[in-house]
Amino acid sequence: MSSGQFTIKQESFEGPLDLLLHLIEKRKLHISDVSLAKVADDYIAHINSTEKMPVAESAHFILIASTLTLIKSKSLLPMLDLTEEEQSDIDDLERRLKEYQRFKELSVGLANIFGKNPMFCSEKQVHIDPVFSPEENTTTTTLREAIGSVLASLPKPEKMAKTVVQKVISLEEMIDNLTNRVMSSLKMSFSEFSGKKNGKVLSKEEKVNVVVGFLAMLELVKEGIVSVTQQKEFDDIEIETKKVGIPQYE
Amino acid sequence: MPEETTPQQSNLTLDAKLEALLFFKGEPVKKKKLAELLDITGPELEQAILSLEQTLSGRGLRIIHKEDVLELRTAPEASALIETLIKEDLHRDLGKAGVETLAIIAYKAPVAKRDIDYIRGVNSSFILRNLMVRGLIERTSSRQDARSFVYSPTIDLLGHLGIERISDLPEYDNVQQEIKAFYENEKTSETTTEKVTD
Amino acid sequence: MPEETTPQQSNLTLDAKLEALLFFKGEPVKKKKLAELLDITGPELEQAILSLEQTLSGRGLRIIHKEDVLELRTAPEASALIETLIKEDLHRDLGKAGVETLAIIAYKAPVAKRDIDYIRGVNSSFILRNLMVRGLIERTSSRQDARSFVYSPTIDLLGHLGIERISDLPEYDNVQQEIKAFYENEKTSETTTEKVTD
Repeated sequence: MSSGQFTIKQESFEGPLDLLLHLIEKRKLHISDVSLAKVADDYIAHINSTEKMPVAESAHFILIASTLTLIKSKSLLPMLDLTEEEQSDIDDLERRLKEYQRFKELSVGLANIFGKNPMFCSEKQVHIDPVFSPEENTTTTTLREAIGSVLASLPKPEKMAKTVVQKVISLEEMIDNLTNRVMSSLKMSFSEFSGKKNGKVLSKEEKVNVVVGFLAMLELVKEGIVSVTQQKEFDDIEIETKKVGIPQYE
Repeated sequence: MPEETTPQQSNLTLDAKLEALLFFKGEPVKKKKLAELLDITGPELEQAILSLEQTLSGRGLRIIHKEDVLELRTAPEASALIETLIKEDLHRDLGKAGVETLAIIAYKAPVAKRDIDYIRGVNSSFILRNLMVRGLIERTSSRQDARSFVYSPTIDLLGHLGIERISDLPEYDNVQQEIKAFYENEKTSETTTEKVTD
Repeated sequence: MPEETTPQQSNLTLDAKLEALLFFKGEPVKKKKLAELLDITGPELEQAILSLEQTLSGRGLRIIHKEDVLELRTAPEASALIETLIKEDLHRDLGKAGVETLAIIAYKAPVAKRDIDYIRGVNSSFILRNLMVRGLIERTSSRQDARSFVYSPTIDLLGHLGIERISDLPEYDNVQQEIKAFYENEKTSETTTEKVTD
């Protein structure tokens, strides 16, 4: 089945798992690696088409995209050997989705009873006449200090995101990059493209680059722009142009 | 036994409903109003009152029945216990949360509970109650909206602080600016964080 | 007239005294404090609570019971009646993020922000703050590690849900079993788990 056109315009998602779950349930699938491979394209298309994504969020979305890419690539290229860590990322995603799905289900039950038959406390806040009883040490100075500490602990607008996001490259950039390089040298290897070194332990950022690159490559495969071959297991994946006329990207 | 009024409330007897109403109001309520709320006649109400009085006998609560009003109160036998409780509440340490809430009210008065909660990031119901019992703050109807309440320091508190008006608080204007900046900042950043919209 | 306090109070049973205290406080009260005020042991208090709960059955008031705190409130069956008296909006709308987060906290409490973020796959700072401001959840120091925080439902959340204790939530026991099984399963693959946090 082709990925088809899906329209989720105007709908908002509470993060990557919410989106992913929506896509799976929309196709009436159960959570499994098979269904995840099926919705990987939908997911990627969605995050690609979402323009106004806050930086912090897009990092979370891309991390999940990277796992989906692994799942999808394994289904396209069964000879692809996954590392233990990659396999566990996949298992982990499935488990998280199942847990999230369960809590979503429970949240429906909760929303159904919330405010339905509430138990009220007394409207009357105070049952006696107030008796003026300050603390001796309540002075203008202590109040000034206290308001200072309130103001100091106010939430600061998004400073968290940057560390996660720094090295994450946008999907679009990756696709452009890949397209250009495929055009210039008809044949290249995936590791050359992604910078992945065999046997070297990759940092998290590098890993994201690799999977995003891979994802981009798969996109091109799907669109018939390039074809991918792998001579034997563990070998590099070769990318080459299939068509002569590469569509022009803006 | 009283008849059922609506299916939803059918589990409760009339006197149980009466009890709930009096508890919720927490102050003297006119019998006429109670009969209206319960959708019953005067004699039916009298019957329910009698029945509730019987139920409450030996319990910790009593009905105070004065002419045309009713009120639910603690039983007189519990008065010594309540006295102890009141004393404790009046002399309990205000704690960091208490002093901070007091400071917000002092610097931002008159201020709605919603705004206090928002700036503290937690719900302030219980602290506000304690500050009121201690006569440090008072609650009045908001000028903008009679249905909502605002809190201000009491005259007694200003006296205790040795100032005549809240603008005599240290760095009053600076603090005003900072508080204002927070509310404005929050309003704009709220929409852009954490939600991904298509 | 009352010279001595003790004989006067002896007329009331323990559970009646408990009822009077809860009524007067009108907010959640710590069990520890109640035991102190009543000058009884923990087990004696539990006995008194049970007995009060029995007495209140079928009446207009109920006890909400959460671990170490109690609060006296109107019975859920009286809600329709009381709502006719409410002036302010009840703010029933929680939003999608709100209900999800509440469900995780209600069934998994006490739960760390890290775990909530992990289950939802997004940063929950904003929604947690929002729920705290509304008084539906509270943040306390973790028992395992005083430097980290955990979130739990408040008595007020139980009140909104119309349940007397957390275990009255739909499917509560099942969910506890599932969480336990899930956690054991998770442990085996924990080493390689990558958590998304800020």
